[in-house]
Amino acid sequence: MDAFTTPLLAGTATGALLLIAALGLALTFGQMGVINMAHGEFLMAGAYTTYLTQQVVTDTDLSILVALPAAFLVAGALGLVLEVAIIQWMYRRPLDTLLVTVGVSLLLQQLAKDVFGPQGDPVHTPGWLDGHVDVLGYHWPYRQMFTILLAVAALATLGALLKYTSYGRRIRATVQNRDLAETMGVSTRTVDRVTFFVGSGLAGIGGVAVSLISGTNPNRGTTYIISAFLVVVAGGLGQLKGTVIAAFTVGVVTAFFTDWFSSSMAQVLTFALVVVFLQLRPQGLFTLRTRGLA
Amino acid sequence: MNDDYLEIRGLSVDFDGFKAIDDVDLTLLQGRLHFLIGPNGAGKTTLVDAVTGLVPATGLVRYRNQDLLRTKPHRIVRAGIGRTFQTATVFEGLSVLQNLDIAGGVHRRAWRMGLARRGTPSYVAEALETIGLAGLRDRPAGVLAHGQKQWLEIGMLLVQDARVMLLDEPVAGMSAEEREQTGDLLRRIGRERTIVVIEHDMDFVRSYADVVTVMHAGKVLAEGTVAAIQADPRVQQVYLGRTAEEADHA
Amino acid sequence: MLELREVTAGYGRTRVLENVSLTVPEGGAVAVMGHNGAGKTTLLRVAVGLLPVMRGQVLLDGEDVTRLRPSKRVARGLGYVPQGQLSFPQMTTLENLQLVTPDRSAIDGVLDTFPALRDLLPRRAGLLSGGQRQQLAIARTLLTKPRLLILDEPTEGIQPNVVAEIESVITALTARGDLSVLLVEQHVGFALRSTDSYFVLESGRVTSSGAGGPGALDAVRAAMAV
Amino acid sequence: MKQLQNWGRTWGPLLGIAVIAIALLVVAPAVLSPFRLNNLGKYVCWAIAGVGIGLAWGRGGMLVMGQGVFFGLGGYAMAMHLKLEAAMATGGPDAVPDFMVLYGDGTMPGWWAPFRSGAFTLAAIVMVPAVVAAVLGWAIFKRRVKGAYFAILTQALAVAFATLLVATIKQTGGFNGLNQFTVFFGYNLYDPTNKRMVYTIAATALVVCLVVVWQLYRSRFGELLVATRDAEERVRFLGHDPANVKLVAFVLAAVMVSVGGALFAPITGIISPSDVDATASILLIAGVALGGRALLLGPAVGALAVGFGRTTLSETFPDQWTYFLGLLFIVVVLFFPAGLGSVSSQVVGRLRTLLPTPRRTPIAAGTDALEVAP
Amino acid sequence: GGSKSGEASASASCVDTSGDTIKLGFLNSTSGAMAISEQTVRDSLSLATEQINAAGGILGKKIEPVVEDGASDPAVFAEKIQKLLTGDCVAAVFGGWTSASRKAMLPVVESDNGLLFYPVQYEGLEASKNIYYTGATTNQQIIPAMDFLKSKGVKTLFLAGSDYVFPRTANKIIKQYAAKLGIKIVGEEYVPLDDDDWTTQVAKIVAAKPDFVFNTINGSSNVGFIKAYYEQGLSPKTTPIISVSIAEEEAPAMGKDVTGQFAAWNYFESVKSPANAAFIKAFQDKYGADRPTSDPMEAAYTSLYLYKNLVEKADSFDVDKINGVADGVAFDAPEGKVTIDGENHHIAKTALIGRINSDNQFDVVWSSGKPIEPDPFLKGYAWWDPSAK
Ligand SMILES: Nc1ncnc2c1ncn2[C@@H]1O[C@H](COP(=O)(O)OP(=O)(O)OP(=O)(O)O)[C@@H](O)[C@H]1O
Ligand SMILES: Nc1ncnc2c1ncn2[C@@H]1O[C@H](COP(=O)(O)OP(=O)(O)OP(=O)(O)O)[C@@H](O)[C@H]1O
Ligand SMILES: NC(N)=O
Ligand SMILES: [Mg+2]
Ligand SMILES: [Mg+2]
Repeated sequence: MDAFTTPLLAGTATGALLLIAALGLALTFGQMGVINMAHGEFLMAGAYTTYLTQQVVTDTDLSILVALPAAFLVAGALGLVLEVAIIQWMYRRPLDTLLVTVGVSLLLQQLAKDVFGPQGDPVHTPGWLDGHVDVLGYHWPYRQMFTILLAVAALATLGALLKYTSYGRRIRATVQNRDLAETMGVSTRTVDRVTFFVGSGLAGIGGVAVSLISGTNPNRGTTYIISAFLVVVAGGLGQLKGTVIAAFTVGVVTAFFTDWFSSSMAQVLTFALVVVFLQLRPQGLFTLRTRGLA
Repeated sequence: MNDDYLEIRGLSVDFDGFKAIDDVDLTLLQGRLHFLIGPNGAGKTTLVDAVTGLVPATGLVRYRNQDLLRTKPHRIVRAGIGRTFQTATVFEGLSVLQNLDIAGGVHRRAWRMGLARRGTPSYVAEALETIGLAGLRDRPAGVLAHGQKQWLEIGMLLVQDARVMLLDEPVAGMSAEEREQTGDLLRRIGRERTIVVIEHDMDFVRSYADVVTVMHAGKVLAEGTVAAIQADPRVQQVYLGRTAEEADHA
Repeated sequence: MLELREVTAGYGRTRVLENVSLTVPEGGAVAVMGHNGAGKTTLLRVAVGLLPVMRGQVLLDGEDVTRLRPSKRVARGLGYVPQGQLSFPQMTTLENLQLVTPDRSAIDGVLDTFPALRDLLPRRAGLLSGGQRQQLAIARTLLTKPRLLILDEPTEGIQPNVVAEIESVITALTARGDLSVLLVEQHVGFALRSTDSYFVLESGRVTSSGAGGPGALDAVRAAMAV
Repeated sequence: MKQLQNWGRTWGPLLGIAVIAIALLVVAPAVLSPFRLNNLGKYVCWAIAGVGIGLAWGRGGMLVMGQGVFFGLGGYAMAMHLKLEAAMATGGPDAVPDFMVLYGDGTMPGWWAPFRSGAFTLAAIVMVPAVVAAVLGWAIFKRRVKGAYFAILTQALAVAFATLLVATIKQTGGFNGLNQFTVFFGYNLYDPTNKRMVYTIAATALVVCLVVVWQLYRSRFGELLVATRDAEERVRFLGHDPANVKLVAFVLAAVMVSVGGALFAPITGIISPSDVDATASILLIAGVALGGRALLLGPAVGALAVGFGRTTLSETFPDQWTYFLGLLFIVVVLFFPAGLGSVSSQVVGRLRTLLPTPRRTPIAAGTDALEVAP
Repeated sequence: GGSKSGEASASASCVDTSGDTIKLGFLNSTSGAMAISEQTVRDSLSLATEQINAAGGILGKKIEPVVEDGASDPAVFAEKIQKLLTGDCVAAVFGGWTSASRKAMLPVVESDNGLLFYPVQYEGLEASKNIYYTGATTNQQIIPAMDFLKSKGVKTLFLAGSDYVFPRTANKIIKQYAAKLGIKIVGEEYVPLDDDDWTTQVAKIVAAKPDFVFNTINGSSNVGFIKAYYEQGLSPKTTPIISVSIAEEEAPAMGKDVTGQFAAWNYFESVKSPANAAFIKAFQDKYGADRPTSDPMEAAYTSLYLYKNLVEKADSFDVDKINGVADGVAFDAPEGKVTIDGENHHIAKTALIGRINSDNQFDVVWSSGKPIEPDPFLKGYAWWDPSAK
């Protein structure tokens, strides 16, 4: 019985984590076309923010709640700095953003190592998250439910932002044709900055969730970044719906493979599966085709 | 000569239930300048797309006993059908000369692709003269102005030696003199080719069309000489509007 | 309204415009004509702010806007229809319009000018035909309620009866005196009917200019026949 | 005058290749210590891979972030042979590699056996990556996957490949990789003369690769490849299947990268998952970007420079050198998008006009705005 | 061309012993995934250097460290150790952590006839005349840990490890010994070194209900394991863990109170001895009172002193002379007296089992009482069959 519930529930939680990371990417990559390889380090920044918050707010029960907005702001601010300092010069060269942000990611990792030490720092789980419910033999940790909740909340907020405010249209217009958007009165500079702030901030939220799994660690970001990118790609660019489905699918499928084979093989098989899947649907789950040669 | 016409029978293109082309029959003969006109969204570009394999279609399109609807786009080109695009698309990073040379490569053997080009092949030089871009031969095509790109596209069809040319609004954005030059060029090269021109400029149509087909809402609305078409009240209503007569004397 | 003062501009190291000066008076309509590659589009891109000048100034309402971003210029009443039937391909026709204003009655207003777009509202702009997209582009720009309308070959690819409709809209707006127009157009007849002065551009320089109107037809033709 | 120019355009690059050849084959062995020469050999292997990446990415527009896979295929194929040679040198013709005894049950998987043959190994170094690239490329290109999708997909592939290696300790040595090679096709690898010979082979291979791409770039195929990069779908309407064009370049690039990997194993004495994973792949790309991906010599020179830079910086600033590496990426991509190899022409161009360049110089015509509408 | 010569030609040493300093290479990963662990080794090497130099150096020569970054990459370790040996001409190299890094350095030190001091417990099955192993081999850590479990009456055991050579080999040994001891292995799970999510694997532990978990996880992955373990309701009361790479450094970094869990090492900060008290004081004076000391740090510290003693006994920095006198060279280390085995270059060490207390210190609950002679190939253990499945 638990042979089924464990991978399903644990995989859903992994999927939720991937979703939070991927939502940020869906904005910066999917909507803006920037391949930010430092997104994982923004996640790491969120984790360190959680650690620092616990140094200040020593009541662990409270500190996580303080850490959430703090991590959002810290990671968002890092994203903003990145945008202003580097990315804004590169919107016409999407593939180059990838290389530049690899450099940023190296810098941030080394910086974390020098500031916080190469040894990770502990993050304490608050009392109200410390425990589990028994679901058909699986001791489902509260922490995993909390991660899922976070993901749903992030998704709902972002979805509403994109769907019900004119901001959503402006981001999409900006990425589809920057100059044209500008001549339609869209201040693409503002759009870029807001988008990068929000997208990076989401990584910070993901960092809080990650820190509850394993504390902080200068290399932690790299663990999630590639899976998160795969999720965005498999989900289809510019489509939140696809990102959600892809995140949970990858999470659950990986969990089942882990259960049946091993963690390593699960990674390999999941990657292979995504590659095969893209053979079937080259533009991801949800495709938006246009005419002509574009 | 007998085989050298493009035959379209019962052609339909369906986009998720929307019939962009609806059961169209057309026979396009060699040696005549064939014009395709009709309101925006009538299905003219889609028709060309269907013939050249860019969108899936049903029905029959036959050229020299080859069913084009079952042929891959690059094979259609090799069968002698060339086209231009409504938004001119050339290889921006390559020079005008290289653009033309690549187009001329269709009929080269694969292994010769590994060799370097020596000098300017005569057919490329000829095309350069014909399209008037000889002076710009070493410029990257990306910096050409709108109309120059359209000429380059026609030039690419010339070196390909396309037997059927489907030209989607080739003179849009050209000045009156340039249109005239282009029209004369089409007339010259059209003698031994099958040429279809999509166009909205009625002055141009009047000056050069041998046959005109009017499309509307995915169907053929009318077919005939320019005069006959202009006199057709249905065409006036959906396409030409009341300014048609005035424009006659402009 | 708009003034270009001795503008030199180009791409990379190539200069395309040399010392071009041009004024669009308040409420006036100016046509720019010239052959393929003469630099007409380049001129408009400078006016809109999409291309930085190498030398010279751009003034809007007498104020120097040379360093102002396009969106800021749009906020000051400039409207631009670029060449090439451009749209936001992944957004629907309606979203393309809503980008400018969510005001439904304003959208309905421009749809009266381009009734063909009404049926296409839910279709993604990337799927429209060239002419449909061009109609959308003009409609979208009209929604910004510009005081100065800059049009780059607006009738390219549009069916004749709609061209006539566009012409009458422009004429009506300029006639009311609350719209200035800078028009690049290859259809000399159309251009001269819609404007009251013209410039001819040849290899990046103004080679001839004068008052518009049908009477100028022969002068322009002569100026352009090289 | 004009003729002279043409002559320069055709043969100038060959002159550049000749300079590299002399530097690597004549000067370096004369002035460098055996250790430094061996280090240089390692960079040369990266440079060989870099030439392949330049072909796929610079000319073909395919940013392959998983070239580590092909580097690894070549590297492991060679390493398996060397491992078997080492085992046979001490334990006779049926000996199995030491790690299979340590971590496994002392039996060798069947697919190792053919690698006892040197000829088979050499064939495998070329054929295995070619076949893998052909199958993979065929699947990917026919489905018209490109751009960022392609980049991320191939990066995931590198991760999966490295993970697979780590997870198969008994077959591939796992995280440790394969090392302790003693014999290279009969030559004792502990002998400095023989190490120098391996270096010479690598340097020669680099020169050969450069000549191959030189001919390729000036051929019609080279032009077609650039055309495919710039307007893939348009190529279809010239009568070519762009997938095939890309496939040829992709396979060729994979083979070059594989050759680089194959020589990397005997030169460094080890091949392990960390030489082929996502990070290693990105470092391969870094050199190419630095030197200028679309240039002929740029990728090779860039890869040599990054290799040299990594060694020198990490020796001088063992604790801080990652900062430099990070900054290198940022500065080069930001300020020299076409690579450092293009700097000279940029400077010359600047001097020629004495004009301030506009703030946003279009990188290439066409990427500049209001251009492509679907 | 090249010459087909048969014998390995050991290059002549270029070590310069004429001045009043002697160069030693410190090769640890200060970047990449392993920096987390290896930085601490670097710190205690620096401490030992200071102390030895303050006391007059080795054979009257001050140590001049040449530091290099192994970058967590075996190929880099191979390159750097060659650079240290042939470029900088250091007399010996200290460093490495993962077995991968050691395996990468091994052929280089052998072909250059250099010296490497490797300070980490490892999976054994290796001995090189050019390497001194100052961490535990399996019969000094893993086998005693199994003896301890047997003595606690453990009947079922679950194996959790990182997916690389050390855990896999350790578990191969554990499984064979468990069979001999009558302990049943009820599960075996591996997760890649850089992975941190152990949820699914811990669920298997929950389901298997073992008496004990034998933990061979390395590095930061331990944090994820421990967190998942407590999250799913496991505790030392029901299912205690015995670890071989959680030390004083790691215990407080779990973000979880790990009181009551076990670890097998040869050194704990809590070891009571004058040598240890001096070591701790010196270390904390240099790096801060909040810095704990741990087994690998102590082994690295000890390795430098052992080297000093080796050189002084040989009265030479020459590798062959050192190897000639190595047998029996000892040092009164913080962990107690350690002695070099001249045959296999490992050292005799006392095995300890500690239980974590609420101060994140280890209370010694079991000890082998005396140093155990190193037996890297387990020749003295009849149950060991290296080629078993
Ligand atoms: N992929 C598609 N999905 C849905 N509708 C499409 C698609 N492609 C074309 N259409 C629609 O099909 C109709 C025909 O378009 P087409 O481009 O053929 O018109 P056209 O006659 O070339 O018009 P124009 O003169 O404006 O170029 C248009 O209404 C267009 O919106
Ligand atoms: N992005 C660019 N980079 C370099 N040169 C360019 C670029 N765009 C245009 N040019 C060059 O500038 C010149 C003027 O081009 P422009 O587009 O302004 O012409 P135009 O008058 O609008 O022509 P058309 O009537 O064909 O639209 C052309 O010769 C062209 O080669
Ligand atoms: N030797 C180890 N712990 O890898
Ligand atoms: Mg059309
Ligand atoms: Mg123009």
